Formats: sequence, C-alpha cells, structure tokens
Amino acid sequence: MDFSFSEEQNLLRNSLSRYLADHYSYEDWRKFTASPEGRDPRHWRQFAELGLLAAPLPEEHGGLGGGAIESMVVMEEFGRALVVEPFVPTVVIGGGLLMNAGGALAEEILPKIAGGETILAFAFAEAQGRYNLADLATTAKKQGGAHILNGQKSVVLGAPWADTLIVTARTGGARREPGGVSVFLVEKGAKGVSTRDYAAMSGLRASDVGFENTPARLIGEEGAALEPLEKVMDHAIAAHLAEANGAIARLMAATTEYAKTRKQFGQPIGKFQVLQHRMVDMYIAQQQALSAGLMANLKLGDTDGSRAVSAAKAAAGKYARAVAESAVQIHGGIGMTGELDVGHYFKRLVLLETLYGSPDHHLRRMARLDQ
Amino acid sequence: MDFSFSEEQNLLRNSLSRYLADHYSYEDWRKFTASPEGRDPRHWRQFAELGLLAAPLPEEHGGLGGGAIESMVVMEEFGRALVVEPFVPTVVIGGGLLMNAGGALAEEILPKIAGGETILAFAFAEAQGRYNLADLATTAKKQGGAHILNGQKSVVLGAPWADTLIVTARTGGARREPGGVSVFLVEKGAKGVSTRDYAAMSGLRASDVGFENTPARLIGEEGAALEPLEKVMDHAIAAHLAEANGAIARLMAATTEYAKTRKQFGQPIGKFQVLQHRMVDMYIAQQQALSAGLMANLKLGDTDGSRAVSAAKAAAGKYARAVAESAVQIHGGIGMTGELDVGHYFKRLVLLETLYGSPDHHLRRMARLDQ
Amino acid sequence: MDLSFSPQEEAFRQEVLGFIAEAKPKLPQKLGAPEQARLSKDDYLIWHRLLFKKGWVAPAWPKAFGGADWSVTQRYIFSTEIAKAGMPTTLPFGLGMVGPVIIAFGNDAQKKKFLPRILSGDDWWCQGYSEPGAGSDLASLRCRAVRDGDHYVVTGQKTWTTLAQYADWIFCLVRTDPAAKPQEGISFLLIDMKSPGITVKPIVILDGAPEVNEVFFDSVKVPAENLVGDENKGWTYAKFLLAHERSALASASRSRAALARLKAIAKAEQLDGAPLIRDPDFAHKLAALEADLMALEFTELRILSQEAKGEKVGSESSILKVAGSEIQQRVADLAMEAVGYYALPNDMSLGDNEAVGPDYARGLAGRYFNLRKASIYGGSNEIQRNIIAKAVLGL
Amino acid sequence: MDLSFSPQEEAFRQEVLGFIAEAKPKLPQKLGAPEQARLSKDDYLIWHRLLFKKGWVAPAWPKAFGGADWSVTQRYIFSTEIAKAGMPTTLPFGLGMVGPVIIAFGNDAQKKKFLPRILSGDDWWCQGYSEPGAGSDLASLRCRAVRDGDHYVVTGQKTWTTLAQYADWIFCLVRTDPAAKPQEGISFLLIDMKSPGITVKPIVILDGAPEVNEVFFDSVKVPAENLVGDENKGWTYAKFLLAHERSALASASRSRAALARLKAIAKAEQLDGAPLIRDPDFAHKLAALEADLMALEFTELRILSQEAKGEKVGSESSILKVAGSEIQQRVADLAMEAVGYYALPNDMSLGDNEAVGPDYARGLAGRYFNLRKASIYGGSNEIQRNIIAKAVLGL
Repeated sequence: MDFSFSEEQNLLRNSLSRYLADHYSYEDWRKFTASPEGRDPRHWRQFAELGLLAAPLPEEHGGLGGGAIESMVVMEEFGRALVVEPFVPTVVIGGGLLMNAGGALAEEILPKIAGGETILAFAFAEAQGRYNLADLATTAKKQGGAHILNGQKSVVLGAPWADTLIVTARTGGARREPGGVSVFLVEKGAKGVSTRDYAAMSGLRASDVGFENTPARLIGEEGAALEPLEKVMDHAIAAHLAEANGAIARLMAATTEYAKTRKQFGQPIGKFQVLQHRMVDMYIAQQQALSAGLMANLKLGDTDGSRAVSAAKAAAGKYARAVAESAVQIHGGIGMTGELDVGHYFKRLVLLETLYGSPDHHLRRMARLDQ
Repeated sequence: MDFSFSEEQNLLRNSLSRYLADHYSYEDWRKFTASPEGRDPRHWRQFAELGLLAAPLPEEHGGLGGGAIESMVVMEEFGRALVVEPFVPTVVIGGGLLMNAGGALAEEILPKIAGGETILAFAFAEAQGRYNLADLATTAKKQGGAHILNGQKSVVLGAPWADTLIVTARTGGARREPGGVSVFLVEKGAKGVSTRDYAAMSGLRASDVGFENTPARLIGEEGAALEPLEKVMDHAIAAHLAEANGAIARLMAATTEYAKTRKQFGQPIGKFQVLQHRMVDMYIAQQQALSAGLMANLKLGDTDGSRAVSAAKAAAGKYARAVAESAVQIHGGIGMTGELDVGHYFKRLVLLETLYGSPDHHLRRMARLDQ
Repeated sequence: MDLSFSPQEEAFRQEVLGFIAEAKPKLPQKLGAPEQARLSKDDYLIWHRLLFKKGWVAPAWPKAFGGADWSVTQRYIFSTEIAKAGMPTTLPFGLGMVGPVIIAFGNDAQKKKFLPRILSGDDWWCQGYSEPGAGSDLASLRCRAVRDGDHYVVTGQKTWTTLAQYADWIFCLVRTDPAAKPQEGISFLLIDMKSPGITVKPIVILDGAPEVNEVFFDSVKVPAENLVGDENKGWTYAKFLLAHERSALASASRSRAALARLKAIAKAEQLDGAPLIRDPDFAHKLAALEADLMALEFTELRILSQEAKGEKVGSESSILKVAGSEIQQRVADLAMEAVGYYALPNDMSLGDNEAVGPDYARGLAGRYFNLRKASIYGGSNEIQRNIIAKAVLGL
Repeated sequence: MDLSFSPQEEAFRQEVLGFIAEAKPKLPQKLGAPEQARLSKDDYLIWHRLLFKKGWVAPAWPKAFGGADWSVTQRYIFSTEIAKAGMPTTLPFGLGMVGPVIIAFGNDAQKKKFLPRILSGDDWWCQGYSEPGAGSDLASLRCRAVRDGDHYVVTGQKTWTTLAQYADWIFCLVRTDPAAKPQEGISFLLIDMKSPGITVKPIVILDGAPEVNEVFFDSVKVPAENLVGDENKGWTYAKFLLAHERSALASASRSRAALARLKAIAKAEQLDGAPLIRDPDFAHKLAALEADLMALEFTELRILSQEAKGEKVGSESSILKVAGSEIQQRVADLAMEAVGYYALPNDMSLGDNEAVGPDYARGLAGRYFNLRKASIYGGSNEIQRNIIAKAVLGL
C-alpha cells in the first residue's frame, strides 16, 4: 500500500505545473477565454511537447505507456489552473475508445492524439437523454462500406476547437436498450454536419451539433459499444474528479488566505468561530474528495471499479459544491464578482458535477450495481 | 386572518397547563412511567374532569363542540409535559372514526370517550405493512350478525391501558388494494385476543396484539374504510404535530438556559459563536415546526388538506430531529443521561417522527397528491 | 384561529387581481420570468409607473406623502398576488429605503423635493452603504464628508451599489467625525449622481450581469441642505432602515412562483422516457423543498398576523431572511439541475445570447449563481444569526 | 501508487483471518452484533484473553513489554479484519491509554506492576478525566490531591467514567497545585478502585445502559508511588494520550460492518410488498451514506500510508474523528429507520427484554441514541473543529 507517485509522474506534474504557472495565469486565462476563439492554440501544442497528451497512451501508438494515474496528475494540475483544453475528450475518451477497439482506426488516430495533431470532442448527450448513454435518438445506418449518421447532439464540450467528433448513435434496438449502441468517428468538416457554437460556464466552449446523412467511421463493433463506453466513461469521470480536486485545492487556499487578511469588526474574519468551523468543514470535504478521486482512479478496471467510480462521483460532487458555496459565502461580496477567480472555479465545479451524470444519477447506478 | 386562540381555547390551555404543572412534573413522570402500570390512572379521570376528552367532540354526544384546534391546544401542552396518556388514539382517532360512521356505535361510545370511561388503542400497523394503511394481512369475515377477526398487529401504542381496540382489517380485495379495508371495534377482553405488553420509548407502553376468531363490531361501511381512515389519520397527525411542538419548546428552553449557565473555557458556552448559530438554527426549526403544525391543523378538511398534513409531517419531522440532536449535542455528556429530561423529549420526538409515517413516506404522499 | 381574509380584505384582493389582469398585457413578457430577465431601466420603470398611476407604488407610505397607506395585511395580499402573477417587485432603494428615512427624519424641504420624484419614478435612487473595507461591518466605513461652509466635500468609495449605473441620486453613509467611536460620527447624506467627481464602475458578477457597481467620490461637493437629520446621527437612521428592510414580507410568495415555474420545467424535462417530475429522487427533493416553503409561508403569516394586531415584531423576522434566502437558493439550484446539460451554456456570463436548448433553460444557471448573494447582501446570514442569537435568544 | 499489500502484509492478513476463524466459535454470539450487545465484564474478558493468549492483545506496545510491536499497516489490517468479521474491539482504557502512558513516562516499578496485568486482563482500568464542571475543558478540573507524607489524599469527583463499575484501577488527572495556572499543577495518578472512600454511582444513559458512572473520592489515600512521571506535569501526559487516541484508525471498518448489517435488514424489511432496499428513497440514502464511507476508508488509507512511511501525522487525523463519528451516527439512524415501528419498543431503556418484532430490531434505537455520544465524548466535534482550524488551517 503506497500512495506516492513515481518519479516519472512527479516529473510530469512538475513540468506541467511550471508551464501553467508561467503561461496560464488567471490573467492570461481571462484574456484568451474572452477572445473570439476562446483559447490560445499554442497551449495545445505545448501540452503535446510536454508529453501530456502521450502520457497515458500505449507506447506502440506513440504514447508513453502510462495510464489513469498519469491522466489524474494532468487533470489535477489542469483543475488548479482552470485549463479549458479538452484533454479528457481527446486523450481519455477518444484515446480510450480507440485503444479498446484497436485496428486500423487506432493505428491512424492514436499517434495523432499523442502528437497533439488532432482535437476530439465527444458528442453523446441528447436533449431527451439526460445521463443515460443509451437513450439515443441519433441513428446510423450502414450504406455501402460506410455509415450514415442522422440526429442532434447537445452541449458538445470543446466541439468548436475539435476537428473530429466521437459520436454515439443507435444502429439497432429500441431507445434506451443496451444493445444497438455504436460509436463513430466523424470529421467535423464532413457533409451534413451543422454546429451552433457558444460559451459554457468557466471559460469552456461547446456546440450543439446536427448530423444529416453524415458519413461516419465505426469505432469497434457495431451495436456493442455500450459496455466499452461505460468503461471509458469511468476513466473520464475519474480524470475529471482529479480536475475537481485541483479546483477545490485552489478554492480552499484562496478562502483561508482571504480569511486571514480580510478584517471585519476589528479582526480577521478567520478568527470568527463559525467561519473557522465552516472552513474546517471545507477542509474535511476537500480531504474526502481527494480520497474519492484517488479511489476512483485506483479501482478502475477492478470488478467493483464502476461502483467505486459512481460512489466517488456522487460523493465528490457533494463535497465540491459544499466547498464552492462556502468559498463564495466566506469571500462575501467579492466572491460574487466575475473578476475574482473564485467564481470561475465555482462554475467549473458545478459543470463537473453535472458532466457524465449528476450525483443522484450515480447514486442510482451504485445501488443498481449492488443488486 | 387571525392566529389568536378563542377565550375558551385559552381557558382550556391554562387549566390544563396548571394541572400538569401541579401534578405531572418530570419527577412525577419518572416515578409513574417506571411503575409496573406505567401510568397513574388518576390523570385520565382528571383529564375528563378538565373537559379535555370532551373538548373536540360534538355536543350531541356529550362533547363540548370543539374541533382540531382544541386537540391542538391539548396536545401541545401534553407534549410540553411528555404526557403518556393516549388522547389521540382515544379522542381523535376513535372519536373521529365513530363521528364519521355515526349510528348506534357512535351513540354508545362517544359519550364514554368524552366522560373518560373508556380508553381506546388503535391497532393498525402490521410487520409487513410499514406505513401503508391498506397493507393488511389481518382479515375479518362476517359470521352471522357479527364479524370474526384473525391476524396480528404490531406496536399498538397505549394498548396495555386500553379496554377497547380499534382494528383495521381486510374484508375483501387483495393486499394493499384500497377497496376492502374495514375498521372494527374489539373488546380487549374478547375471545381470542392475545397481547404481549412492553415499554416503548419516552415512557409509553404498547402491545403486539393477536386475534384468533375474535368477535368484532364493524365501524362504518364494510370495505370502504380507507378514505375515512386517511381523513382521521390526518387529524391524528395534526394533533401529534402540536405535541411535537410542545416537546420542541421544552428542548429549546432547556438548551438556551443551559447554554447561559454552563461554563467551559471560562465563559458560558452560549457565548461561543458556533453554539449560538446552532441554537439559532434550532430556533428557526422551532418556528418552522410551529408553522407546519398550525398549517396542518388549519387546513384539515380543505381540498389540499391531506397534502398540507403530509408536507407538515415531513418538514416538522426534520425540524424536530434537528432540534433534538442539537439539544443533546449542546448539553454534552449530561444530555446523554436518562436522568435529565432532554433525552426523553428527544425520544418522544423520534417516536412521533415515525408514528403514522416517516418523513419520506409523507413526501411521497405529497408528490402523489400533486399529480 | 382563522385563516381566511375579512370581507374587506377579500374585496381588496379582488381589486388587486383586477389591476393585475389589466396591467399584465401592458408589461414586456420578460418581466414575468425573473430567472431569465435582464431588465433595463425602462423595463423597471414601465411597471413602476403603472403602479404610480394607480396610486399603489408606495404601499406603506402615509397618504399625506402620496402613499397608499395600506395595512400590513393589504401589503401582504398585494405582494403575494403580484408574486403569484409573476409580476416584478419595485426596486426598494427609493420607495423602501430612502423614502421612509426622509419621511421619518427629513425636513420639509427634503420631503417636498424628493418624495414626489421617488413616487413618479423621475428620480432613480441607489444605496451607498458598503465599502471595500466595510461589508457586513458597516460601523467601520471610511468614506469622508468634510463640512466646508454650506456644503460637504465627500471623498471615498462605495461598493456593491446595485444598479448605480441608472441612478440619479445616491443616499450615503459618510463619516463626518473621524475622531468619534466607530458607530458615532456617521451622517446620512443625499448626493446627486451628476455631481462632478463621481465615477461609477460596473462590477460584473457571477451570472455576468452588470448588477452592482463601485462608486468613487473624488472631492464631491454636496450642499449641506442634503444632510438628513442631524450630523453624526446617521447610524440611527441606518438602523431604522435596516429594521424596515428586514420585516419585508412575502419573499415566500416569490419562491412559490419560482417553484411553480420549476415544476413546469420538471414536467417538460425527460428522464428515461418519463417526465423528470416522476423521478423518485427529483420528486423527493421537490417535495422536501415545497414542504419547507409551505412552513415558511405560515411563518410569514404568523408574523403578519402579529404585525396586523399592532404587536411589535423585532428580530424574530430575521428568520425570514435566513430561511427565505436558503429556500430561494434551493429553488434556483433545483431548476439548474432540472435542465441537465443545458444549464452549462446558460449562465448569461457571455452576453445576452438566446437560449441554447429549451427556452426555459435560459438564465437558470445564472440565477443560481446570482442568488448566492441572497445569503450575503443586506446583512449576511451569519450577521442575521448573530442578531437572532443576541436579540431573540438572549445569548 | 499501489493499493495492494506487500506479500509480507498479505501473509499477515492470512494469519489474522486464520486466527479469526479459530477464535470466532469460542465467542458468545452477541459479541458479533454491537447494535444489540450489552456486554458483561466476562463477555469483554473472553475476547481479551483469547488475544492475550495469542500475543496480540497489545498491537502497538513494544515487544519488551509484551506487545506485538506491529507496524501501522499491520495494526490497520488487524483491526479492519476484526471489524469485518464482526468481532469486538478491546477496551482502550488499559491497553490504549494508561498502558502507553506508563510505558512512556512510568518508572520501572510501575511498568513491572501494572503492564503485565493490563495485558492479561487481570486488572480492569477506567479513565478519570472528566468532571461535572470540566467536560471538554479539561484544564478547569478541580479534583484535588494533597501530598501527605508518602501518600496523596484525593478528594473530588469524576464523571462519565466508562464501565467504572467493573474497574480495578482508575487513572486520574488530579490537581496538585491549585495556585498554578489552569493547565499546570495537574498530576497523573493511578488509584486502586478498592481504596476506602471511593464510591461509584452509575449514570443511566439514553439507551438505558449503565455504561458510564460518577466516581466520588472522599479523602482517598493513594500511595505516592502511584504518581506517574513528575508532579504537576500531568497535562503533558494527558496531551500525549489524547494524540494517541485521535490517531486510532479503522473506525471506518466498524461502520462498514454496521452498514453490512443494515443492508441485511433492509433486504428483510418490506415496503409495499418489496424489499425496503429497493425503495428509491431508502436506496438513495443508503448509497449516499456508503459513498461517504468509501471516501472515509480512503482517507484512512491515505493517513495510514503517511504513517507507514514514518511521516508525522498531526491534527489532520482529527477529521477521522469528525467524519467518522458522523457516519457512525448516520448508519445507526438509518438502521433505526429501517425497522419502522419496531424501533419504538427496542431502545433497551427498560431492561434486557427480548426483541419485540424481528430479532434484528433489538437495540437499534438504543444504538442510535447511544451513538449521540460519538460527537461528544473524547473531545467533542466542536473541539475537534477548533483544533483543526488552528493546527491545520492556521486560523
């Protein structure tokens, strides 16, 4: 039993955190998230150079042979700096699905992911579907050697920056049936793709995406994607839990620091017992969220791995919200401003709470996996 | 809009509260609840003399013509003094079902209730049934002019002191079906009645009761009792909410008083800000519970009356638990003792939270009544 | 013990309903959906002037000053029905704050000059209380006013000044005697926002709305006739105003209206092919929230009935602020949750864009973030709890 | 980053499992169900002596004093497996409290006299810390010990003394210098419970169990050789002991075992004809509780891995007490809720009666009430939060 990181993992963390400190300050962030593009494209290239994008990918496809712990390290640092770049959709989800499927598509795309030559977005949510991955109105039909996609996807995070989309669609079975779910690779520039781009909270960009007879390439086996999807989503959730922990750490530090300096009624507000206890509750929540994130990442792939991921997602969502709401409350008026970073971390945490299933959704999944 | 009590209601409250102060102190309570009988039978006779038992009953049956507000006044004072006598089963439930049914049985029993000549207990719960009044394994069959009962009832509060039982049983329909539920009057000394008596929390006594071919008298219409039952249960719940408010008031007063006198670290513990805020939360809960109780009682009989009762039961259960747990926590070790009254009020509130349906049960009922 | 209104009160309620039915079509639609509204000055004024024309814009003011002089119960009925109908509130800064202070402590010239223009909506007021170093702790404020002949010279900064960008006037707490103890030496001053030396700088808050501002005073000359009451007695007037603010009832009916809109959303949203409102988890949270709200409605009614009987209601009413704000926040939270992924793009922080996804999703996340202020502004809930602990529980 | 045990640790775990399999049949059944157990002195001693025979009764003590001298990880493995198997803990007063103090600060004679009898179970110890006026605030204690030749004369009162009715010895904090500052002038004294002048009076607590006592000292003569360490230095030893107590891990595995029993109950109980565990509301609460517990298990593991690496873990471990006690209480609450009406007669406050209703309902309400103490005793959760605020957050 040992929770220490390997030397390589520490190196990865250090080089990333140095890079972010130098080039991804909150001031920088405010500027590029407000620009029309919403990001500074140099960062993605630098992430590739730092080896982040290759870190969790297998060596035979241009990766560095790491895994979930490497993604965890990256995402925790990303969370600390409110990074907007889509590491999870590209590397964890895209990479994960391709690794799982293998074959020519993996040969083609994985090295491009590792090298920073492609950005993927994951188009899975539909208006009626909420957090149920199998509740799909989007369909795909085989036509000749390829597939043709039709449907609408909601809130595809990172889509405005992506060149390629990973899309879930039904190739058979009734709505919400486990069988008949397939995953496809779609060029964003392909025929029949329409996008509406917009900003989402905490500096992200997203699109609603429509497909009309769009050509698509099948990833893996037709109609049997739900199980590998669930598995890859577990990895994605575990990575985002690390991101949340990075954001929580920043809120925790900002709040205790503020409480030590801000004076009211003639003393630092950190001397008021109710605020002290509230910050202790934040600290306990932070520690519990850290534990939940660690559990999720370490148990990936175990027989009870999915259950651990859902437990962690549900618990950490609650902890994160508690920390964020307390951070704003203790900052008072200043915490309500869009100028201070606190509010943006708050929004990132709310976004992560929803992403890939609300706490209630995951408590239900937990209970289901128990039976 | 006026929340003041009538002169008669104030008189009722004053005479009752004076009686309880003189004859029903916590010292008295400790003595008679520990006695083999578990109560002092003189109190019930005195309650009759004070007019409590007649207060909510109609004048044509020996009552004083009051209603729910009178029961509310009585039960609030009962709650303050941790009274163990079964006012609700006898007057509110027994009286209510008989008033509703009318006829010879009402003529016979109601005057006895008003005069304190009978004590009723309400045998409705069954091991498998939880809070569903229609989930009945107990059955009744017509045999000649009378009915014959068979079955088992759980945790019949006050049964050891009762001479007569009100019993729910199925005369038709499948388990949990609304139709086919009937209510009966059974002499406790009747053939085939077996009882196992025991103590229940906060000084109450109860029995598990079995019936084996026991003769029973039908109250109201056969097979159509569920609706009047639900109505009468609303009245019972509303009365118990007032009881809870009496108990909460006592806990609130005891806790703030203790916090003003008990010293730790050189000052009264009531000077510590976290305890102050916790007591403020208790106070808010108390005020909200008072409001919930008032709402339930004032809305009885309205079209949205049952929904209001369920809302009040659910909310007040939560408030009561919060007050009680805080009361013990703030009292510290001394609050854990069976010698101090705080623990017994705590237990009464836990009992009332469960009685006639947990908060979750009533939130579900609320949602159901909304659709 | 009687829950119904008297025949007179019921008749009044009917009159209010009649007015609402008449007024509603004249209002822009967004005034009825506060989750989604980003109101302009004109939006606010349309409603203000409709009420002014009817003589109802100042329910609590005496008739002599153009108020409606309603009873507490009438005021409750009015604000409840207004909320039920999804109509906006009027802004409190003129009608509910500086107006009552001028009525109680101002001189005749001030009454004559200011009150009619508050009523008509010709003057838009804002509140200059908080400062960067003095949020909940008002006594430590530092904005200075130095007497110089027939005027004061004001220098300093106010912050969190709601809608100051529209304001014609600001009422300020300023320090006139720096040598006095913190709560003494403060005066209550009325300042023309067009005075030279005033700069307003918007603060963008969490939902992206320019709702509050910083207001800077650089040697601003203010005629001495704009001092309300006595110099160095401003703390007394501020406390009067705070008490006035706290007892504002009927926040519950606003939450009730928001809850009704939330239920409509939960009926429209889907989960596994059924309406979200049927989902046991969501239904449970909704019912628990409504149960608390129903209790709060009766807590309001109980306080109302005390006030209506002429009993003095003190800090007890602070619980309405605490419990009311927490319920408001829960409604907003649940509404955000109800729309799932479509909450994410709809926090309004990037401009007035159209809704992404269903129309009702617009602004819901912004509303949730915005309402974090409900437990901070106007005396944070921590301060309210301090007050209750001391004044009500005697701790 | 590695969640598995080393081969040596795994071998140790197998040894523990083997011991449990062997020991379990020898224990009375009630030792495995803490919700329902009202244990006698003999019940406790059976388990204690089984462990003593195996050499495992004092996991943390050095070998030289008869301990097992296990690593932190071994101790964790042992207590986790013991909890999983539903076996009881040993009582802490001798093994976990006075023993370590004597080892650290006692003289050779004291070590020789007391340690072997603690190990063997021949001496039953209890803890004399709290007083009626000094609960969480130990520094204000007043029980006096006056030196008189070769002995002390002790007069005063202790309270909340757990299981003092069985005790042969009590270790006490007593005031030896009343003129000193509150935290000085306190000494650590070992007192024979058979000494003349000692009276033990049981305090019946919420669940009806005679678990704690008042202990009165009326001019009790205590040989001066029973003073541990130096006179007036007792506060140091008390702090040492408190730190020792706080870092006790594996409360989560106790809650895990209680949760498993709760799930079995929820499978047996019915709601509308289906097992209660399928009820969405109950399932939701159960899952939320387990999710928090799983996080707590990993928080324990993280602290364990720090300790195992020899890093000093300070007040951070106080969070285990706070979060752990709250989870314990929630499990007990849910268990009480699970049995519905059959919780009401089963709070054990009226004697050792048999269960009313299903067997598993026995004692569940009592357990809930009893566990209110988890956030009060041993430094209340308020005190723990004060400590964390200061020591960890630097506030």
